[in-house]
Amino acid sequence: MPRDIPVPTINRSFVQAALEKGHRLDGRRPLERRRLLIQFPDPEETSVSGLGRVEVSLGKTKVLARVSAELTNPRSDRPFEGLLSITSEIGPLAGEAFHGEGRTTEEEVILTRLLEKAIRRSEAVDREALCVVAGEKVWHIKLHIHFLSSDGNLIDAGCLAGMTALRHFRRPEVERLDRDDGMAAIWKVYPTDERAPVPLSIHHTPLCVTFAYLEGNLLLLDPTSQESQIASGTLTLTLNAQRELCVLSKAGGNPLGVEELMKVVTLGVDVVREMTSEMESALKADEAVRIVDVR
Amino acid sequence: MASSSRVEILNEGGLRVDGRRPYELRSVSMTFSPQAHADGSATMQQGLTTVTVSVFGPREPRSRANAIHDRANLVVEVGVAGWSQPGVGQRNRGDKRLTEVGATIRQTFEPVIMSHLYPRSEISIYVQVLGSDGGILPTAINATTLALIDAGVAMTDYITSLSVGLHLTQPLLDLSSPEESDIPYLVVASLPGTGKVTLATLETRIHVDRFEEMLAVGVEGCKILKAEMEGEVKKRTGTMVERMKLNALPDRAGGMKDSDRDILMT
Amino acid sequence: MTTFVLPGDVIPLPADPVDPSTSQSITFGPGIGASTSKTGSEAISVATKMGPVHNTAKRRKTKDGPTEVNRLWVEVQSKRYVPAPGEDVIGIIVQKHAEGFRVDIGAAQLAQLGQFAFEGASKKTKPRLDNGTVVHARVSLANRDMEPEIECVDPKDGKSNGYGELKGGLMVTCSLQLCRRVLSTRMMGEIMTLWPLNTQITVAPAMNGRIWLNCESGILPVIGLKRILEAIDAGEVDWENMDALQGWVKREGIVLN
Amino acid sequence: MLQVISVPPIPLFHADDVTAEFSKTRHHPDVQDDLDSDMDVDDEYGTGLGVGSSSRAGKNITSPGEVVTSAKEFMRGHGTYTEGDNVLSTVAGTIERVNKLVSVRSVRQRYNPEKGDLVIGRVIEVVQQRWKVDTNARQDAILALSSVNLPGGVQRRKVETDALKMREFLAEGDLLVAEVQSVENAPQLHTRSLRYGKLRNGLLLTVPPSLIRRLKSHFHTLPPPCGPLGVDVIMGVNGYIWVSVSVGERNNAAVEGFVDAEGVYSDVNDDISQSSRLAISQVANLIMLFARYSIPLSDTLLSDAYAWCRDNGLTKSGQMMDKEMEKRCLTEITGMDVREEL
Repeated sequence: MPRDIPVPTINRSFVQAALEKGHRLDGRRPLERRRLLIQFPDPEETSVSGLGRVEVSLGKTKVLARVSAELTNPRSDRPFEGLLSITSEIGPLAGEAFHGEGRTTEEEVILTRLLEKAIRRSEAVDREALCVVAGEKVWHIKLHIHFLSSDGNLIDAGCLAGMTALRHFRRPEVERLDRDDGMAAIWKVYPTDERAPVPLSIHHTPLCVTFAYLEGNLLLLDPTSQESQIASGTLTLTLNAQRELCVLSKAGGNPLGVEELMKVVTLGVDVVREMTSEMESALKADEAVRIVDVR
Repeated sequence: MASSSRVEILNEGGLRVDGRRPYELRSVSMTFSPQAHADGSATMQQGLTTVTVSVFGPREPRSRANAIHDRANLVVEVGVAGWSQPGVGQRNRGDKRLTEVGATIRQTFEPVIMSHLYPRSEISIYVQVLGSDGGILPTAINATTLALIDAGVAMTDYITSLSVGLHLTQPLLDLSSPEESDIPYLVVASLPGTGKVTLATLETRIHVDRFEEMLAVGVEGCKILKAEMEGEVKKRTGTMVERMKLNALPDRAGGMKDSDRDILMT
Repeated sequence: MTTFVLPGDVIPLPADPVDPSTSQSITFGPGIGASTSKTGSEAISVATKMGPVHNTAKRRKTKDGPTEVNRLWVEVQSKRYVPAPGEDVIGIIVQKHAEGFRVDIGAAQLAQLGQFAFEGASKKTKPRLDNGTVVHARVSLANRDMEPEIECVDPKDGKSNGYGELKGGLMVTCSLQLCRRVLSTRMMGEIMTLWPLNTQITVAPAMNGRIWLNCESGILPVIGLKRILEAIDAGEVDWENMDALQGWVKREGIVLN
Repeated sequence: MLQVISVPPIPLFHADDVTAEFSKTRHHPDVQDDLDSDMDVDDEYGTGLGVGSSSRAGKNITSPGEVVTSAKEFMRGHGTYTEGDNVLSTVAGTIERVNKLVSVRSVRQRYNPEKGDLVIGRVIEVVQQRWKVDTNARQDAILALSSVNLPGGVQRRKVETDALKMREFLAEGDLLVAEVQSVENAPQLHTRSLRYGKLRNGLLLTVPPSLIRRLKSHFHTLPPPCGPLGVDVIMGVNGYIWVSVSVGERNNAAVEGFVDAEGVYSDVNDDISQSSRLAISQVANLIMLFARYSIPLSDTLLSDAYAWCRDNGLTKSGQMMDKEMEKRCLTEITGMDVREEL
């Protein structure tokens, strides 16, 4: 389509009118989240290789996250720390707005920056624990987030998928064997059937909660793509179970009073508590079924 | 993080690294219309952080594609001068962080600028960071407000912005860069008229219970800063109006009837 | 029994009529093409789309003896609308320009809606429609090489007869197949029985995968109907079997009004 | 109680000191009574104006977001918006009350075309049957082929080929003076008068539009002592000013209707003598000087200023004015203690 099609004005006023009566087009209440589905690869076939892969869907929004690890040398200015890099793939698959060609759209930049702040800058993964030998060898953990289909609110699904994958992932054991002939030491990476792989050390689990608001300060949790088109602004909170606010991003949209903003934050705390428990139960369920320990 | 970081954020006397008290703002200086051929421009200096903003518009959009039929299209571009950050050579073009700051500024000003008055036209805002000692985003927002006022773009209110840090339990206002890199902080921008928050961004961890107090302090600080800015704007507008009254040419008040004009033309 | 074909399958032609005196005519609708690749010489009818083959065989008396009229087509499940003249469409106005509007009808190209294609339109009385307005129109011109053109006036009598701007209500997007089923079968009748008799919901289906719903009395019936139609479209529920439908409505907790 | 202090601003930017308050300035005689008349006019109805937040520096100056008056009795004009039952200002400028209408006139604003304005514009693009003209406004103006005088007199009938030869009349980059005919969605111009049309033999200046008043005539001429043929100045309301060698009587002769057919749209400058060029550039510099100090322009101001330069022997040598000389000239001409550019 040459130019993006405007949202029909009658739909805009219909959604607004419905919201004033507390109803949304998909039957949800304004502050009700869509159904969350967390799926790990089939434990039988992929027992160990399936670690660190998860598919999260929030209504029609579907995200796949995958973690991989690699031994590299540390950064010169930070010899004691391992590396964590996040790459997010948002292609046209995820929605027409993210058309592949041409430079990344502004929306994409905001999304990747938010994921970066929520997962990496919040020090969720303990990077010092990734260090094998200071200054020589450290683990480089790579988190890939692929957005498979988008019906709004990619941030929450993306962040949840990323954190679940990191919690689910296990890296192999490694040991340094000094060669007697003075050549460089070789790094023995034990295959997973010899030594059980080790989970990453995760300080806390920050999860994102996104609200959209429309004229008249109507607040919506987990907006669909049509609702975000109609909304005048969105607000994203990243919180962890310890009630700590890791990232807050409210730019533009309806100005909110301090108390209104606090109401949204406390609301966010409950939503994150719910999502965390759903994540934990999914992880436990998978752990029970997946044989990882070799003995 | 160990609280006894190498530099004492707050010493026993309650003074900060640069000698200010917790709620004391850095010294502010503003200049209007530094760029002659921009429709409106302003330079805002808070402490050593200096940002200059030029506003072009509302004008004919560069490409017909982004002309919107019922309101003005806001374009914000942010550039950082190479010397502003010590040791970091800047390439402004594809830098993600600058795109994000640009998007944040655009979203912050979109609800305040009365863009429905300028349909099918474009307002371009060019932000250039000349010196950075912490609080780039807040200073950029304050400078943009002044530049828009200087350009005569209709706005419902000022937007003033400040950074608010937290040292243990003591909120600190208007952080300089050593403070910014050591303690968690929040950037808040508000409409002083209603005291409502239009922007709140946070990148470092803060406990929810401390958050409300920091927000309140930030909004309060924004009001003080607005009074400062308003004083300067009015002083300048006053001098310009004085000049406008020169050589006996009456203002073109809206209601002037045609007959008045003939009498004047001696 | 309708056969199911995949692109490339040979289309089973209807058997010759039993009574030799009746002539037979077969017309092919969308989804069927002629190809010589299989036989190498004379062309045979081959399916170009996937889906069930339908045939409306009718006997008709004509002056030179009875004839059997067969219309064959492949029922296509798709969302991208290919405009055909005379079909009703619901469009969204994307851009206003001097002589009229450019309207999105879900087709490959934007349709042209002239400013005179309205009832009682003249040089002076220009229709005042903004971007984003939803219009109910009729395809006046559509062929492969030109941008489709639509009009909001019934060519027979120059009146609008329901064409023009659609005010209020909700525009729902769904597959072309559902729209055809809403138009042709008694599906709507069945579904409407879920509501008490006096509720009055206007349903304006169009051929380009968009349906306009409106209900003066409230919001909930429209939301309810929208969700039911979307579920039927996604195949989650079968409208023919009424108890299954009612069960699904209860499970999903759809409030009807 | 929460107590926020702000450190008094130390202007790091200004070279010379700025903070001296406006001393009681000596006013030019005819300016004085005008100012006084303004004074009492304001005091008389200085009532009812809600003083929003901080005190007003100078007369009723306001800035965005400040309550101007209550919306109950007053009607809302330009530069204001209503919220609840208050009228608030959207721009920095002066409050103007004309019986029931309250509006705020901003000191600096982009040119807002109004019907009947005389404007100078530059052709941007030639589209079918129309020229798109930049007039320093929010949107490019449209000059229709039908609203232009074609060479060969006014009565000439429009011919089909005219549409093809449009670039012969006005091409991209050409400058023209025209009048605003209407302003629905995009401003429409017309040049159906002999004074309007393509400009040549001169120099274009851009000044903030608020410095130029809407007067009966915008065509001013500085007579011969200012350059051998005198200098013409056309002050477009949109802030574009055209300074050219004066065409003198020949232009008025055109008024009787006979016009040399080709001349109107020729692109060729006549040959202009050195002294004329000197006079034109000096007038241009004076205009820019006033613009830099935000002093409204008028023909009397220009002729006084040029006369002042001639008295001080500047016009012959053509040497530029230094800062000091500029200040002295401004103070003497305008009688204002002009301190710094604005």
